[in-house]
Amino acid sequence: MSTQDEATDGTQRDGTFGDYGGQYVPEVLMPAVEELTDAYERYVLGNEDGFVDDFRARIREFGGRPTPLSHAENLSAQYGTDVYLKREDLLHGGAHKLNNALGQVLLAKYMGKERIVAETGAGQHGTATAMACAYLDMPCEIYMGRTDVNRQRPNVFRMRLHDADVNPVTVGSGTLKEAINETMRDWATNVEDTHYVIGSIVGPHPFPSMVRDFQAIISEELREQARDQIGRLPEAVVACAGGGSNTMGAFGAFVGSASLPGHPEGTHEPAPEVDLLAVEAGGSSLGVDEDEGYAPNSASLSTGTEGVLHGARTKLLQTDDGQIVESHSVSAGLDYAGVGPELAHLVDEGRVQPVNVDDDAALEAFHRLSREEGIIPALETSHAVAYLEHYEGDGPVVVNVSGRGDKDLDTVIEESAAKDIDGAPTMEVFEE
Amino acid sequence: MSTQDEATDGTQRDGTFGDYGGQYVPEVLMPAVEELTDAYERYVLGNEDGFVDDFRARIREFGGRPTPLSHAENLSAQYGTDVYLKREDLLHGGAHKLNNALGQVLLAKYMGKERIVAETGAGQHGTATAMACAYLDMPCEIYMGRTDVNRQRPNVFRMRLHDADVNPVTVGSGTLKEAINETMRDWATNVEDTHYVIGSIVGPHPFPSMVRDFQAIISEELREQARDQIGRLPEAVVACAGGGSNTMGAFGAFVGSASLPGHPEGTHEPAPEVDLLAVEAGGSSLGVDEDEGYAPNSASLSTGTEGVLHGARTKLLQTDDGQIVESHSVSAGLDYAGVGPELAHLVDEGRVQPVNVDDDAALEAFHRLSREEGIIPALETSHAVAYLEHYEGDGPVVVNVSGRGDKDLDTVIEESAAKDIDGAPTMEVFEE
Amino acid sequence: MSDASDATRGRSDLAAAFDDEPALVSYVAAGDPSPAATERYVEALVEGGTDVVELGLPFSEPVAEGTTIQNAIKRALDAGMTPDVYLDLVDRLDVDVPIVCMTYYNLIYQFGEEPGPEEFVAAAAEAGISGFVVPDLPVDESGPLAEACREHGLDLVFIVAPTTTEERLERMLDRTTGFVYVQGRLGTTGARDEVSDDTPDALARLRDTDAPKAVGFGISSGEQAREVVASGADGVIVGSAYVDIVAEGAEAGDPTSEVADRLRALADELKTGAVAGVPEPEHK
Amino acid sequence: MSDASDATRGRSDLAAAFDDEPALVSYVAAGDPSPAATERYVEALVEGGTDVVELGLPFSEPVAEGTTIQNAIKRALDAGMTPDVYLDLVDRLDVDVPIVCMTYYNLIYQFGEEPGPEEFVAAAAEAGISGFVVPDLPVDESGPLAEACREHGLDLVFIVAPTTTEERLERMLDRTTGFVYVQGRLGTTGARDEVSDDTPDALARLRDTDAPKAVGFGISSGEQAREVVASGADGVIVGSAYVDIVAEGAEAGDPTSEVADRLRALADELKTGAVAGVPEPEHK
Ligand SMILES: Cc1ncc(COP(=O)(O)O)c(C=O)c1O
Ligand SMILES: Cc1ncc(COP(=O)(O)O)c(C=O)c1O
Repeated sequence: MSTQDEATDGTQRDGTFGDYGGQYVPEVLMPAVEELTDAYERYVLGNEDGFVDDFRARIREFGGRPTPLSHAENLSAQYGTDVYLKREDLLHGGAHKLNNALGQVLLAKYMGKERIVAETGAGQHGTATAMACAYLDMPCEIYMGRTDVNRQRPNVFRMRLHDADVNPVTVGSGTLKEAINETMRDWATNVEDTHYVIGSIVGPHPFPSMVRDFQAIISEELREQARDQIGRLPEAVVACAGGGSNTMGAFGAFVGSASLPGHPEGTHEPAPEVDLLAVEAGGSSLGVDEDEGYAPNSASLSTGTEGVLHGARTKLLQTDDGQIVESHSVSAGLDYAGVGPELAHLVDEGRVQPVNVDDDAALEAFHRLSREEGIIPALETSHAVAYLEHYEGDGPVVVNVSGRGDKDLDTVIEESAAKDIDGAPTMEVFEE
Repeated sequence: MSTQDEATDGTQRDGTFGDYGGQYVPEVLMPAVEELTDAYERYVLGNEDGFVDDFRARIREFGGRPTPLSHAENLSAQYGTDVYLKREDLLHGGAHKLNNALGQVLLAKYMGKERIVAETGAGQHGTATAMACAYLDMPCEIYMGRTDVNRQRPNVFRMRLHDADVNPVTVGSGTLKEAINETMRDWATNVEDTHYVIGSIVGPHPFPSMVRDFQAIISEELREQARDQIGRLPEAVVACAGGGSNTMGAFGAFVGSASLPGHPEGTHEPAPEVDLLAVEAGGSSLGVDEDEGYAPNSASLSTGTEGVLHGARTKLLQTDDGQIVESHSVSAGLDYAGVGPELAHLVDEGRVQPVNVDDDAALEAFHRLSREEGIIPALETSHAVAYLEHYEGDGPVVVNVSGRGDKDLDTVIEESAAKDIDGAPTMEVFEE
Repeated sequence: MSDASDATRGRSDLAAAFDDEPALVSYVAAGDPSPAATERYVEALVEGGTDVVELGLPFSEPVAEGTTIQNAIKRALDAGMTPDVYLDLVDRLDVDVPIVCMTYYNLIYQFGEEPGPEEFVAAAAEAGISGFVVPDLPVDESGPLAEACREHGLDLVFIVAPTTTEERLERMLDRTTGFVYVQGRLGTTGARDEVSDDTPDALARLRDTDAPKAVGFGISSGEQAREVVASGADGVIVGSAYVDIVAEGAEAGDPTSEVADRLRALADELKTGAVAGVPEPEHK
Repeated sequence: MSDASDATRGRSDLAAAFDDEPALVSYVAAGDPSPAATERYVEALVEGGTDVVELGLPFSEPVAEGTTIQNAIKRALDAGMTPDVYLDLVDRLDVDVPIVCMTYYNLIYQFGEEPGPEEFVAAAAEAGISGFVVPDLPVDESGPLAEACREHGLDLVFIVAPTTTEERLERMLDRTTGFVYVQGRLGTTGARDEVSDDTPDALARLRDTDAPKAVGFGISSGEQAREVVASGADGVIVGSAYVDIVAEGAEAGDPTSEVADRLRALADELKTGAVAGVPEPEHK
């Protein structure tokens, strides 16, 4: 099913996942993509020069891995089923993003690159990349839509504090899609000494596979922890899906596609009995408004159609003509019109079940987890938490807490008041 | 040297540390203090009902312990000495505060208490307490000065999201000192079913010992990690000191006073060869302005005099008459006129060396760590980091990174611009 | 005024103040809103029937006080009250009832050249203080102060709280001199409309105690004073109710004499109430 | 216009456009600022000496374009440009030079009932398109489109970048038909003042290639066109320099005819420059 002329062995190493994936990038970038593919195969898959050992040591000592698997006692009691939380909110930077950013910046160092560029939407990936660059002493330039710069000030501050340059992108709606385009342009201009640290399991091969492998340390740990703490594999794993990096991070070891040398024995065998649920942003409603070129959601897995965007063939929110539409979600990190090609494939295969919850349900879940478990989730994560309301299995069920919600406080307070969200506390303490 | 009539065995269990400590609280609270002392001895020191096992499991699975010991490669190269960072910034909530808050709220549950009160200054302890209460399903009320409520909005939001009541205290300058007074009043009123979770190693016995024991899990881990990662004990451990809980957390296992059952063998023997440096807030200058009742610093260990405040005899910033003065520091969490009695004692004994750095040096260190190591420290922590500029030992030196600086972004940006701080990045990206 | 030799001879003048009738113990914060005003207020309270004056020496961290007295303390500190000014004021006071110093331990501890209670107790005795109430000094920590008081013939009054255990009560009764301060309710000082339900129980368990028992925390009216005495108290302690009057006067800018009149009137009401509370059979 | 049988007979009309003289390949974005204007602009460009029209079909994510063309694409999309409107426009165009469709792969892939390039290539051939340039479709992913082009007798032009390796170059030269698009510098499209230093090298390594070589990315003046041809190019590709003129005209609200005049003038300058660049010995 490969779309590549040069497909090697029919396995995923050719950069395709069934009909999806590939390398749809300008020729000027292709040599870099090939060089990266080679580096990925040697350093990441092959642990050449002990790269993976180095990565594992650094993500542990700098990043704070392993992150715990917490039993959510109050939610478990309420739902009558054991709920566990995989705590990527405790990773350095406050989200799973560092797994990938640290892996890629370190790889760039091994490759002899001298400069990093990255795109960011909500600022989480940009922050993680800036952190990794400060730590590994690499110059770093982040592209971020002007709209996002203005509404995600704290993350912009953090990137600047880590000495990254932040370039506001003013074209279009000034959000993530435009930031990716602009980063690709920078890469095309400075491709010889620059590595583009893409922020999710999207983009041309080897990015979707490589980002998955770095992120799959989540599910690798999760399997070990489930064995030690629960004594069995979970019945289901639930993760939100924007681009899908935390998603494949949480699913990778169960699917069996992820591969990072040095994983504990038995943590990567395919486990088809574990249900994998990808929760997308339902926004305010599903569907695409063709005339406006707008989707009031980001549910590309559930409702998107096959197409080519940002280097890969995957499921997209697009018009009939193939123009990419503006997506929408209350959560900036899910607000993207595409999704990782591997997830698109796993959905087609029936291995991953795509579901979605709308903005209001996500806001309610944000408050529920904060109130009941003492954990303030990212708005992205809140979508996964919200799905518990619909989960009908026997458990145990694990929710991947992809990040913490400190970055979302202003949005949540504003939106909760505007929409009169159930369970939102009043902030009357400020009234004087 | 005990000031207590009922001193039992001359050891620290009587609640004194040399001349310091004791139980200077209204009679109405004394029975609660005695009940707590009893509970401390049984549950914490004695692991009755497996309390400590429960605590250790929860701080690991909910809190994310152990926190890593990170090698600061860039700072090490700059200073020509190995610098390591103990990463309490990665603990759930973003600071070391949860070690204590979770321990105490759990203890309150074991004691059958039904309600928690706590004071907070910068909001870190309040947030940690609110988190622990949400997690353990305990009603929670936090007292916070009106001034602090207004300037620490994100932490107030977080407490409210965890369903804690936040009570602004309007008397006096509306900061930490007043909040403590008010919390003691609430406790005096509701003492029968309420536990007061004090936020540092201050207050009447058993608080200073108990908070130290919960926090000393930091140095317990640190010793193990030093053994595994460095192969030796560090030459010095550096921690900032406000009330002193992260300080005694980082020093406790080296001093040998801390005691929490179940620690790994060899992690609690006194290690007199390890230098222990407590870094106080030098503010804008040292000394006390008698006429204004104001100290432009919070350096009670370095410059304070013996006195009685908030339940204990300790070193204080006070006028000749004994009125407590308003302290000052750019860091809200260090901005307190007292300090833990055990630290006061250890300083008198020469075991702990008190040093201080001023506001500007702390701000510079904030930027240095963010830029060089990809870690944004709390402003409190920045004081400890700043001390590295003066450290003259051979290393390895460990800095306790007591918390992350997300809460401080606005203050740092404002103050750095106002004071033209060295190494502060411009935020020109917002200029349009 | 008090004289050290009285106390060493046997019962102190403080204890003696409870001998004839139920005693009225009246608190104001020294220096609120000025030392001169305090002098007039104390005189007025005594004219109104006060048997013991409890004169607060303001401390910056009054953890045992409710809002009313916190604010009084702030006014007094802002107006320049210090331990030295306080002692001068006491020295100047021209009343024939004992004066108790109510303050927090740190001020006692810091006074003079050397840390410790010694110097302040000496100076207080010299100025005419009869005893101390120190709300943040439980009996457990009271050794040095008790010692100094003994030396200078001053009383040290402990507060018995609703939460005080039997074991603690015994220790406190061993140590307390002058009278027993019975805290009538949980919490902090502050005027209330009702007597706490806990008060009769609190007094009941002190039935066998020789020392006079005065109930405080929340009493603000003659009717409450009557009730409390009827429950077995030997006296009532009133503070916030006076301080409310002082605060209103200060706020409205009323002349000191007018405020003094109001204080005298309230003291009179309280004293009358207290006397009316004495159970018939024993009161001949 | 183009006719499928030309191509299948041997050299395509696109390749033939380079036969006589150095060719001028001129790009504009279709529908910028309106389809009617584009018609006039294309005519003017041809009048000015254009040998191949590269007509952009606007895609919402133009990753290979610099700011100038991004903005043109936005203007065109806002004005309602779609693949159907594009094909109508091409059909209406009355020029006697070949027209190349420059667009991104997703538009080609989505067109029609079934996913895949087949239907769009058929429709494009029908409307008179001679070939394609698809900047986000490297040779590695070009199988299906190349197949469809072969079937319909259309050319598929690949872009050789400064970074292209020898191994990749060989594969691309195997596949490319019509002409070779030589990307003159790193980065994206956009007018520059200087010819890149890389251009002579880029051309040098194509010396043995039969297909005509046209250099693009950054050419904006007759002098640059001359230099490039002097370095061995068979043609120059110009886009952003025209689009700047279109943008200025749109902004100023100038009549279409005036803008067309300026485009014609620039095309003329470029063509003259290109012709002047032909090295003396070979140019008789
Ligand atoms: C906390 C968090 N979760 C999830 C996401 C979505 O990204 P992905 O789907 O790649 O995990 C983001 C993106 O910013 C994020 O910050
Ligand atoms: C991060 C951090 N470090 C240090 C402190 C100071 O407290 P302590 O001296 O008790 O550790 C605080 C108090 O808020 C804090 O938030």
